[in-house]
Amino acid sequence: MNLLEVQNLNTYYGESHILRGVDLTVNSGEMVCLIGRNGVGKTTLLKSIIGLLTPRDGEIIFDGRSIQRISPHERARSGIAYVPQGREIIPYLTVEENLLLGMEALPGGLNKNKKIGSFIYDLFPILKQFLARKGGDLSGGQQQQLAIARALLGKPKLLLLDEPTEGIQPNIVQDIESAVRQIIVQTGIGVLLVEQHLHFVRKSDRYYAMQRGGIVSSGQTNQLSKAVVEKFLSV
Amino acid sequence: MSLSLLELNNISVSFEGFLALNKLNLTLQQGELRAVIGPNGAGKTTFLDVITGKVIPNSGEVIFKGNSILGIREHRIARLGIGRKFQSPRVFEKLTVYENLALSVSKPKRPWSTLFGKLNKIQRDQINHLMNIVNLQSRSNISAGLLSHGQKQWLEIAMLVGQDPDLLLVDEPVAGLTDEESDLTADLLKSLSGNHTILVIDHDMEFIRRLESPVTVLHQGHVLCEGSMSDIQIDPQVIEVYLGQQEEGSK
Amino acid sequence: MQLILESLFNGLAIGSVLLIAALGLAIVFGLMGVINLAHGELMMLGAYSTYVTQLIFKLTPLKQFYNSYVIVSLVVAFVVTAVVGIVLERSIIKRLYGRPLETLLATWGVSLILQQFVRSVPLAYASGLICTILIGLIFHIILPKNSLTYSQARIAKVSSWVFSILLGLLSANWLSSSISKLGRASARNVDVTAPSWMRGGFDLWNITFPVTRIVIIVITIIAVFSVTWFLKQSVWGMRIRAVTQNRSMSECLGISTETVDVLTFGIGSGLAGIAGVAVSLLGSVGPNVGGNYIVGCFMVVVLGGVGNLLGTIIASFSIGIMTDLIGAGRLLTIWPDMPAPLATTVDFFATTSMARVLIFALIVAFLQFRPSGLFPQKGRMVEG
Amino acid sequence: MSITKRLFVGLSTIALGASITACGGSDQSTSCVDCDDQVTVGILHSLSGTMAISESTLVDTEKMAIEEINAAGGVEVGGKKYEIKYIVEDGASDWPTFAEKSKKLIDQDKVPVVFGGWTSASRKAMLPVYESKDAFLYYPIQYEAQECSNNIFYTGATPNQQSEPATEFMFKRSPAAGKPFFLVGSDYVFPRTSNTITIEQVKSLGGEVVGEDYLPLGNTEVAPIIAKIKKALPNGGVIINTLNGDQNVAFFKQIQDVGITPDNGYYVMSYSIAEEEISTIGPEFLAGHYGAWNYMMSINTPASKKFARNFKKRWGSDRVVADPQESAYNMVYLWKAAVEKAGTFDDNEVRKALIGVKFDAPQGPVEVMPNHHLSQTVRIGQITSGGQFKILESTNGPVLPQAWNQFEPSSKGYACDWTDSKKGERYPL
Amino acid sequence: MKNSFTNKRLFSFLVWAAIIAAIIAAPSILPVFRLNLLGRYLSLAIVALGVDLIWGYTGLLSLGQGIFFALGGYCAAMFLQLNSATNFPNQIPEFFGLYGVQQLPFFWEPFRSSLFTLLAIWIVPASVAAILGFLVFRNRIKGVYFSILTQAALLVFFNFFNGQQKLINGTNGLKTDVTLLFGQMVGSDSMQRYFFWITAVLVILAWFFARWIVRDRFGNILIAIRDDEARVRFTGYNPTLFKTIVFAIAGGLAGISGALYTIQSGIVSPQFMTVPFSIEMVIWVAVGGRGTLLGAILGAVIINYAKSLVSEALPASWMFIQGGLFILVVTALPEGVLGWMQSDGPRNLLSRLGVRRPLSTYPGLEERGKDEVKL
Repeated sequence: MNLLEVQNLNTYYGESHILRGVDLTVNSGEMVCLIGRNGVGKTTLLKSIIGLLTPRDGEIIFDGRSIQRISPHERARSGIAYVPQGREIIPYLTVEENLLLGMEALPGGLNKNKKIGSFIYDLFPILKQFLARKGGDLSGGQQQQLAIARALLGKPKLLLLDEPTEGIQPNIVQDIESAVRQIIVQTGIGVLLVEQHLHFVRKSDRYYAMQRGGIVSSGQTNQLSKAVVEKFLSV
Repeated sequence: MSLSLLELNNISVSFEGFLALNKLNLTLQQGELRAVIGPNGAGKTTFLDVITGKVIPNSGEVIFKGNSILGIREHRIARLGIGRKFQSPRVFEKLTVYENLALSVSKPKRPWSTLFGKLNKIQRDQINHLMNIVNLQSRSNISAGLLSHGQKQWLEIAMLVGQDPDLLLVDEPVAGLTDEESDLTADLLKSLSGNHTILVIDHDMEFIRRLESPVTVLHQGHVLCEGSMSDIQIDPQVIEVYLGQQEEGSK
Repeated sequence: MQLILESLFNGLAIGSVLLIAALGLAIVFGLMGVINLAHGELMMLGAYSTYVTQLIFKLTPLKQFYNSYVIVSLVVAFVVTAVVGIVLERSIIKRLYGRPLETLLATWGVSLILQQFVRSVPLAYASGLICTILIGLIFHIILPKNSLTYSQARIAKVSSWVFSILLGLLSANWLSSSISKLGRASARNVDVTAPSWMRGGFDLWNITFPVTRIVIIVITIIAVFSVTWFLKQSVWGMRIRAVTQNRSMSECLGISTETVDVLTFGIGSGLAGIAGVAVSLLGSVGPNVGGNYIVGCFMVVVLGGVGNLLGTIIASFSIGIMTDLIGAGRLLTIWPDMPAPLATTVDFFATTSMARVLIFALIVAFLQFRPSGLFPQKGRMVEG
Repeated sequence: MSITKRLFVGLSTIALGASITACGGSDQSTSCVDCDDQVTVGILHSLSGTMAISESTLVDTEKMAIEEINAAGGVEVGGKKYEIKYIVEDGASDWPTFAEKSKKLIDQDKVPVVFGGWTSASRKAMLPVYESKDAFLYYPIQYEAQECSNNIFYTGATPNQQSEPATEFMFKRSPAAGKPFFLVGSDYVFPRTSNTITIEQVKSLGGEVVGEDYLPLGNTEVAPIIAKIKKALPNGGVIINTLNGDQNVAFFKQIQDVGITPDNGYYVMSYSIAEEEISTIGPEFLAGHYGAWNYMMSINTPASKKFARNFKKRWGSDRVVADPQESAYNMVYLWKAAVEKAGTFDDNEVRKALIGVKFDAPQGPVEVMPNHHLSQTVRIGQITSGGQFKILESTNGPVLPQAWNQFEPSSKGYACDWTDSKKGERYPL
Repeated sequence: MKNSFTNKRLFSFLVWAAIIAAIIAAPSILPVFRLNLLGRYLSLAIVALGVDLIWGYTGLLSLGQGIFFALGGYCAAMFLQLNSATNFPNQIPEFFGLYGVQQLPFFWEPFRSSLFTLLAIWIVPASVAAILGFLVFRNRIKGVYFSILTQAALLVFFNFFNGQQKLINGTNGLKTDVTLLFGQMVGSDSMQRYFFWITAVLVILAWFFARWIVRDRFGNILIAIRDDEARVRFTGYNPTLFKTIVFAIAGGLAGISGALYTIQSGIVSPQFMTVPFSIEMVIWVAVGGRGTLLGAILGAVIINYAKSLVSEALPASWMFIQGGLFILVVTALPEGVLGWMQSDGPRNLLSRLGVRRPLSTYPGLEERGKDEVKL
């Protein structure tokens, strides 16, 4: 059984048809990458999966049940974590509080889970020294690490990552990449990644290429041809 | 050698410590069509905000037709001849297509003249002309809110042209458009250039290519490089910005 | 020196009433962008709760605890107004998020209805109604959700409401029979009498400090501190702040934004109830008691800067001190030989009613220079 | 959210509101058994809004008086017995509404008389209506006078029937005799005018008024006023209080806290605190202070006792009667007497007949004077801890009303007499 | 599309025909009292038109229209007072005697002239509105802040007028009924009948005026400001000026309305500047349909008429009904009754009730209602 199955999804922004009949699957323990240039609907797809946007038709099946009728926070509690583009750190909350909020998705929520798992500091050691800082004061890269850490604290079954390396220094990109890989290996969760950096794309198992709101190509990443890259990623 | 219409010198803008624009320099010549691309967060929208007076830069200079326009209020900058099309189409949805255009065409823009004055023949002709250009003449009495997404984009471009600005700033005109619509938009912009100076921001490469114009690449708040589309495509810096580290890709 | 001290105390006393009244409003406005014109009527409900509590404590079995009824009434008023607020949020406000002007009009309608409600419905029955809602909601929460199958759940729900209606009727009946004053619909204002220990004042440095005022200042301080603590330290406070700062991301993290809305509005309303207790100690309790405060409260919130607790505090105390300085004619006492034209002007405004005119005019003038108040809100604006 | 559901929510709100009020609006009334015909009069007081609190007691009293008259055989005019019916209109505490409803009662319902009003502002708003339509209003509240309309009949006290004797008492015979005065009132016409008179009177008595202040209606923050009083009267004195309704509660509660009490030499004389208000404010805050009225519930005469007893019987044992109610009660009876004297319901005839009509009121005998006011007995009382007035002084028989005050410079030397066409509204004495 | 367009015209033509027929028939059908009521409510329609201009079209929710309404009323009443004062020395109105004022305050003097009064009735409120508006709009204060500020301004004016007995007779206000004008008492039936006609004519004129304001580009700019002020600025217009002008116009209309209302109700008092009254003005427009001028007129007249009928029958229930109306309109009919009817509301309701709705001609129509105007 697939962890996530998206069938014939159509999403509109007002009147503009953004997603046009998207089909996609993600399995546990698998990293799936969504490629395509800016503005082709990758973010819209992730938002439709987490529930921030309501598709006009189509179906989203997660962990065996249809979820398109339930609200985002229930989707989060059922095991989908979302790291949006631009990180969306809660700016005036401290790093620690931001991390704590990640555990809201666990059973019992924040009331029962008050201790931040130390595995997070193993993955992102830098967070430990900034616990008392305001989330909004961190640099972009730190915020990105915080956002991923926050998502992981909810022990999700599926992680949605939207351009985690965008606008981030190369050395941190390395850290993030290895952290994500490590998590998949250790916990066996599924990851759906939106990425433009080929380097990161190559680390994933499968890819879907999007253009103008639809999936135009898909397959194993190791079979990702230069032609496809030229067509969908380069300038 | 024509006079440069717009010059941005060393513009820097920071928002609460985050540097949105970093010593940006850019010059536009009269009648030029210029495309600006760049990854998300490169500062494209902020750069338009600076030109139109919405954001006042921390340092640097904006010279339009030889005069500095820093600190002038938005509606005055608009009257000086800079028009802007927003990212998502912002037309006045409760007004009809004709009324939308009438607002942009009418001059002067003081309250009394809009209350007492009437549009003259030239202006009415111009509105019809504009509706012809963007193919909306059959919809002239329909509320703009009822138009399709693409039609709204065109209406907004038409409104922009109707303002008769010397400089048109066009932000993401083809977001959410079909292939056919975006091709039409490119043709429209091309046909407008020459009479107008146009700056287009978009990240649809198909569309930018079709514009056949010089391209400026923004990255992290400054200009990474400028050149024709074919030059840009092989520029290693640009490829890095767009594709990540090169060595992986070339393997 | 004594003059300044007295003025300061007076300003503090006036300001603390304003602050406690504006606190709930500031929270609801600042965190949720809702203009709650029914805030004054929620205060009124708080004041009436105090009155009912007081009457219950006058009954024989409770008479020995009479002196502590004010403390009990704080709890009662908070719970009652919070419940009414929650009902309001669920039924009307939730449809209007993001449209502050609409919330303004709708809550005005609510305030009219609440005002006329207390005029036309005997207090005993109003209390019974509130009992019903309260008990019904408690059942709703404590009934185990998953242990029942769907059809049984429905039966349980219905029967719990029936049961709570019965309890509500019983309590209404009991109230109207044992306290005859509550059994009749009356628009007449009623009075809350402070227990003896809260009456009078004590003298220090030739100034009399009324105990009631000091109690109100203490209530205000406790309320401000608890709100601050709740928002900054508690788990729910963290959720509330997260939702305020980034609603959609909070939702994606698993926070039920609906619950947060209910809670925030409930707390804001509950604070109105506490303000109602404070106000009832100073004056009479009547259908209009809250309406008298509402515009002043909005001025506090706007002057302080929306969404800024510190601004609200400073704004209310500055308005308090100004009221005392101008209204009590103290400016002339402090500076007896000011130039004649100025003195005439000061004298002109040195009546309570003209002081109000001047203070509001000054606030409007101040907002010319600082349109967003003393402490402009950063980040997500509550834009109209 | 579907539109139908929204509609449902809104409509049910309205329906709920309507049903609540519909239930509350029932009324019983005693009918006249052997009456031949009916006559309908108008009652116009605030049933909603801020003034509803006070004015609804007048409606109760007027209804009671009408029922009493009906039970006793109605009004007898030209050999026919008429049962009195009434239409109650709501002035909604809004002065222009009083004018509107007056027009309605006069033009639409064609009532021969309207009993109504409480605040001076409402009377001032109604006055032009009655004058322009030459209709007749009976107004029951003690007021500032300086008015003498041919179309209004005033059964409340004028200042010389309430505040003047009170001021004199405070200055000459109270424990604070000779001490300075401070005047506190709500910010509207009665307190302002009444205080103007008091200032002149205190001056002529040789005393001193050291300050006055007015609280905006609806504002209950009395701290600045209290500060002023403490400053102006450091060693005790007389406070003349003309605050309105609920502002009194705030005032008395808070002056007691800062030690402005009879024990410390501060005595408050109030002109708008009657038994109803005492029970609302709480006698513990008022004991030892003073009030001046024509009627006090503690008057120990059969007429007074019967009035109080009947009222309690009709409206509930916890109810009290007070001066404004007595006034309202009197005016219904006076109208009846005048109609019977005139032998017709015609306004103009009744108006003429009215002057000189005597009535044995709960307060004692009263008589209608040519200036459309009543001669009344004045009583000064001290508030007891039991919530009643202990009557300290009462005038020797009724005091004649002065429509134009004789202390106020602009009206000094004028009087009003509607029996003499040469004199009229305002003539020099 | 065209079809529904003509339907709309037909609809408003029918409504207008009905209104004019009603106005013409009213004096002969209605008793004097009801006619007078109708006249007053018609005069309220003028202030409602102003509210519609600033709120319905421009998106400025003013809770302080009572200021301008009362100012107009005071101007009219001062004129009438000065012309009625015969029984006092110095020719000053009698109420001054109550407070011992001997000298007419200076600002009363010009009101001896009827021409000045006719101008002042609308110029004074309009100027006050212009000043107030300019100060507020210049700082780009909008939305709820604007509403709260106008409410505060209302209280300032209320307290001032209420407290100034010696200048303007405080709480009591100024009465107008017993003044002689053209040899007749203002409050008399025949005069009131004239005032009814004057009001009816002025309502129609005001409608034409408002119509003229909104029908062309000026009105379009107002709508544009309401929906997207920043975009207007980038199009080259200065929204501050437009807002100030329309606020002043609404103030002037309120002044005229207040003057007409005052002479027909016989009194002007600070009561006109209480908070509830100004909010009520908004609800007339909201119920009638904001952004539809006809809706504002109908809303004002019908709600007020309903109010007096209901309060005669069930005195205490009007507050419930009014409160319910507020909630109902805001949550269920944000476009008001007229707006709802014009935007195919009845048909939508029918379709919800199971009656099938004909397909719209243009696919874009499906999307309507999703992007309602948010204020």
